[in-house]
Amino acid sequence: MFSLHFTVLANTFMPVQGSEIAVDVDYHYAFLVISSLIAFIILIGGMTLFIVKYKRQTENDKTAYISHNHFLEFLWSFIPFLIVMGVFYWGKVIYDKHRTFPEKAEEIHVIAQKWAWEFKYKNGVSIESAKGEVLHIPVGKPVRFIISSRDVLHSFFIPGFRNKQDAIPGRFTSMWIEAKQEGEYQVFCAEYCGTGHSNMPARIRAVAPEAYVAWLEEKKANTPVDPNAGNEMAMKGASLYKELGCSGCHTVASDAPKLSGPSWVGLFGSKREFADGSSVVGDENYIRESILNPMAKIVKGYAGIMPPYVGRVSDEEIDNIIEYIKTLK
Amino acid sequence: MFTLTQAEQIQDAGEKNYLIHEKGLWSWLTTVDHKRIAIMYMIAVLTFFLIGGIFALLIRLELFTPGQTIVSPDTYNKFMTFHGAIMVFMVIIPAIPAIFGNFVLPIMLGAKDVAFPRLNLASWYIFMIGAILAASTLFLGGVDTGWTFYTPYSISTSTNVVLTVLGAFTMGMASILTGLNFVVTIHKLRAPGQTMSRIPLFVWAIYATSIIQILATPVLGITLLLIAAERILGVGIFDPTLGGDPVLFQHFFWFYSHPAVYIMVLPAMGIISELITTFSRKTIFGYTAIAYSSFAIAGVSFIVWGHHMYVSGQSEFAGKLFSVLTMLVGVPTAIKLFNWIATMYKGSIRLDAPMLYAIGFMFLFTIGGLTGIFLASLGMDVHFHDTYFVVAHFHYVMVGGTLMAFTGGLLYWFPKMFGKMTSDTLGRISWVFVFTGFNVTFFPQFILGAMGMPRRYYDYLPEYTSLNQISTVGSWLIGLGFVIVLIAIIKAFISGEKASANPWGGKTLEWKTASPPHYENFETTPVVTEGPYEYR
Amino acid sequence: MELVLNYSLYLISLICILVPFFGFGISPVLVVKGAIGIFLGNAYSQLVQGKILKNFIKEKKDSGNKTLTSILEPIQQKIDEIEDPSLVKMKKAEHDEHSHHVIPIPVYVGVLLVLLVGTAITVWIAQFDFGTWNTIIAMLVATIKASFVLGFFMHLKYDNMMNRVIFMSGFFFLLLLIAFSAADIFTRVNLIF
Amino acid sequence: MSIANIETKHEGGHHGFGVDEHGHFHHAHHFKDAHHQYESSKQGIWLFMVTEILMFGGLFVAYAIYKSLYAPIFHVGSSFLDVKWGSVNTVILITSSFTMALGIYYNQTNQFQKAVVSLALTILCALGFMGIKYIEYSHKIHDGLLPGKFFTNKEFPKKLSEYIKKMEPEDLSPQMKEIASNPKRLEKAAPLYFGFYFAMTGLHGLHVVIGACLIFWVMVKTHRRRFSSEYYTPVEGVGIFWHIVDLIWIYLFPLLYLVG
Repeated sequence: MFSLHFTVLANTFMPVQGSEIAVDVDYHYAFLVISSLIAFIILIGGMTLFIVKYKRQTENDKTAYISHNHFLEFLWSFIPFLIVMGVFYWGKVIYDKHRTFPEKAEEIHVIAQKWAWEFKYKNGVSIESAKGEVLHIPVGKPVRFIISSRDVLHSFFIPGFRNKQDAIPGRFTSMWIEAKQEGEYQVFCAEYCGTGHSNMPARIRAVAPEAYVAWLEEKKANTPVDPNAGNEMAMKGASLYKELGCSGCHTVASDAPKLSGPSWVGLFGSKREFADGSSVVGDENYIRESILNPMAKIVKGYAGIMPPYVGRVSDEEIDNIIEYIKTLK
Repeated sequence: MFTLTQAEQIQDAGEKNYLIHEKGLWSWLTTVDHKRIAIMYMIAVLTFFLIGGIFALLIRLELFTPGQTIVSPDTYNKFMTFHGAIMVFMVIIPAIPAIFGNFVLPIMLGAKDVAFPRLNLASWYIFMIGAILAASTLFLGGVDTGWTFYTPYSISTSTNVVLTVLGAFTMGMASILTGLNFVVTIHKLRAPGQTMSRIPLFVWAIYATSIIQILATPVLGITLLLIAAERILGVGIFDPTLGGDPVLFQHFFWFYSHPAVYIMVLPAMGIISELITTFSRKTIFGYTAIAYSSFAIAGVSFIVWGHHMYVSGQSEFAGKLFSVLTMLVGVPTAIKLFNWIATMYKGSIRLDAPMLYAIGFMFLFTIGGLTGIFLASLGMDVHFHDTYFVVAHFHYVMVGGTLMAFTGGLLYWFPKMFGKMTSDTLGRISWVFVFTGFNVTFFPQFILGAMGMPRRYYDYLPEYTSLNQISTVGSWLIGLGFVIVLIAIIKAFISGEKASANPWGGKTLEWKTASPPHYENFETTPVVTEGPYEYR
Repeated sequence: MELVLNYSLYLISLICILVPFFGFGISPVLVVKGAIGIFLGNAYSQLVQGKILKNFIKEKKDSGNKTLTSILEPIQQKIDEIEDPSLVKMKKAEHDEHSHHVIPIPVYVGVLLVLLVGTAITVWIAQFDFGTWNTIIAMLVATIKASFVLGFFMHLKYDNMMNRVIFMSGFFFLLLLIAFSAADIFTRVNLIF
Repeated sequence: MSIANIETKHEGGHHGFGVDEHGHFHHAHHFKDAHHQYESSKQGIWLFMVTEILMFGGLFVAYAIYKSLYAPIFHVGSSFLDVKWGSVNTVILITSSFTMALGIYYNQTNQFQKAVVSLALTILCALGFMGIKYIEYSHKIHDGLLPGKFFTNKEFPKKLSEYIKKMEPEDLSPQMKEIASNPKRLEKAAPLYFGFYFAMTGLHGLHVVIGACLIFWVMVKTHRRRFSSEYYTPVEGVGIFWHIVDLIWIYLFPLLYLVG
């Protein structure tokens, strides 16, 4: 009976159990909840009992002069010490499971950036959470995420698998999960990263291994070949568009949702009105100046919040970006 | 027994009481009397508490419904940062040491003043400069990095981080000087015959807190200066694009900030020791155990900061090392709680307003402490880190712990500070609102955290809506509760009845002098011949 | 029993503080076992502490064995202090009456020369490349110079023990910061892609 | 003139204490006697010195960690520093420590004229130190050896990449290998050494200026005979602060200039 009660309580509030480790975490959680409840009842129950029993009758009651009791003090310092050491050991066992990576795991690169996730499979297929695409993983096989970030700290948090790991710019961190049943799992960003911290969710769908392989093949087949495959500079400009964080405020697809910066689609060669009423046709000098010193010309209807890139981007990189913008019609 | 010649009935120090001894604003602004400086700190801290509280209500209002309720994400992030920074740097760290430490500590030691009175006034001015520097960002467009200023976000954001950081640095300076003052006062200015085992437990708690203030705050100082250097010079120590390591920033920041949470809670434990003994009319159970556990907590607090960084790219070995050490912190806290309850055994307990707040502290701090063990265990923290479970835990320990004890201390020492009694019924009503409001606000957040809702979220999934709405309603109750406390104090100022020298029957030294006390605390320096809680 | 409580807490936290230094070698499980072992040993010795230790000291006091009494003297003094703190206060009160210590000028000149010679040594040694030993020698010479400045220029040598303890505690807590940060940074698994 | 017979006659709550015109010292009213006040102030001064040590200690810890992570950057970086000026600065600071100690000695023995002279010498050394610092800084600004985005020196990255090529791979730390693998990141990480250089020497220079102002304040009070052999705590306090600033430079000089 006790184990039934134990399991019911274990996952009353916890999200769906995505993996075996999630089940262990929930048992650990249930044990902690119950032991805390018992400790709470002893402490606060004892206190309320004393309050009721030793209510003050007259103003100067005689009270017992008990200054200390060594045996009692030994008990309530050594027993909590043993309990917390036990809790530590159980937690460490679960942590070891989280942090020992199985050999042949499916490797997926996770790149976090200001307010979107990008996943890259081994065979070049890339999924972008901003476009609402869903990451697929096989059931029953371990999947290892290699996590990095393009701008600030983010954290790849999957409540369903009770696991998260920070995405640190300039460094790779990793974590692994193994789905034990099919289903769709929510992904959050758990490290504060600014305006869009609360709306950069992603979805992970665990599917049967065969369906997973089929899906991957089909996805590989119809990934649009990069239009400017031949144009070397534009390819570099495209990766800079993501690496330097321009993707956080400027859109490159005419149908993409409006962001806090003007869109680059059709920028080259079109007229641009500015807040101070003046206007200019979009050309290399305007783009170069807006990158190095954005406050010089602010497009009408947009706030001047773009940080200056002087010293952070070289001239050769600016030319690549301009080439990339030329290809955006 | 205590051998001060005048008996207990010292009603009023007449025109020599510190409030009317010197007249005029200039006498207040240039006073070196520790009691007046405590009152000036109280005015400053209570106003910042009001501002911080308003931001808390605004945050909860925004989270009433998913999506935009009242403000845009950027403004919400600024509310979240202001609530954090104001509450941590301007309210909860200075609150108990600077107000009650300044006022009551010298009197409890039978001293005329703190060791360095002019330094005490200087630290008030430094605190005010720092507070104005940081609060000025309210009008200059705010800051949106969260009170933790994690790099590289705090380096790249366009909001004025440098001003807030310099404000926090200056307030840290004031905190160091106050700590320094108290350590020397406790070492050198104790009354004749008052050995270290005869000083009240509130003094022990302030002593442990001052040691943490002196040893931890300088590292925060250098960390904040480095953030300013990063933004101005691009020094690159914490900036990953220039080769730095943001995780090292977290090490430096939490090396201060975890001991800082013990700067917040240790004085609260000191007040609770005083309240429980006075209102149970019973000597404390295990005096040395409680005094030593304050020091054990202070000592262990310096080696546990890594539990904030289990999933931030810290190595597995360091994670296990910090987890086993963090478990050690639970033991002295458990000792204190058991000793307080054992004090009530066979006592004669009267549930006045201050004692109600002490009971509230015991209730909420037990929950806060136990959930701390959840977060210390590696298995749980990987899931719970940066979720609302953590938010609920530290509010249970900070609001449930420090602010309940602060209000209890305020109502307990108000007669001594101003010579007027606060109305007991208002105090009880305020407790009911604060206590129930608190549980309604923060207990649902434990469940939200378990369900995986991350921290500092402006918008959340529809399934979290109902719990967030309960939590918002709860926040209105807390707001109401603290407003009632304010009303009780203002009412006491205007029409509070005259307070006797010892309204609650306390045995520590501050109840042996008049209320409000003589400007030099005692007519003749008292001689102490026995322990602080000798209830027979 | 009270000694059981607080001494064991000290010992446990002391062991755990020292873990990062030799923590790389032994695993935390061993540390926990060691801590419990010391705790029980301490508990047993304290339980016995009441009678046997005191009698042991009384017997040995007049046995004339020089080294043994020198060891027992501080223990005896410690027990007295715990029993009745005010007794110790009396003894300590008279001895540190005067502390305005004036150091003659020749001593200052001597210290100045030591410092100048120290600087010359550090600069001269820097030319030869001993690899990592370079840093250790430089730090050693700098520490010697620093101890001279501390001892004589800052009168720490003639100051009471409390100020020395206060000053050294600063370095101890710095040690904590570097030990635990290093425990993290140098045990990270670095993924190269 | 032993301390004991200074009777403590003062009325009202004024906190005034100090030496009156004919050399008698009245201790502050909340202390038992002059010795008690001296002991307390010394303890307060030493507690403040702990915070200074911890603040600079934070920088030294960061320096130690990054030096072991990116040894080549620090090695090549320190070769750009001018050891000659560094050692001259060390000698100046040591002599200023010496004259400061003399200043305290003369105050202790009531020879106020000599005390004013030695304190003036200390301020002179401090200004000399800052002058040399100005020369070093202008030289670095001229060469473009500045932290972060202001770094324009071309020669340093070249020397750094040559130095790394000469080193055997297993000497490099994993983090250093990762940065060295991508030339653009190496070029961006190179100014890290100067970030440390300017942070540490800048903060130390600021403390030298603060020290000089404090010494000036104490010198003026000595000139006005505010101190005597019974009461010289402010001089000793400023002296201890100055020795701490010198102590930090004693550690800073080898770490930055010699052993980088």
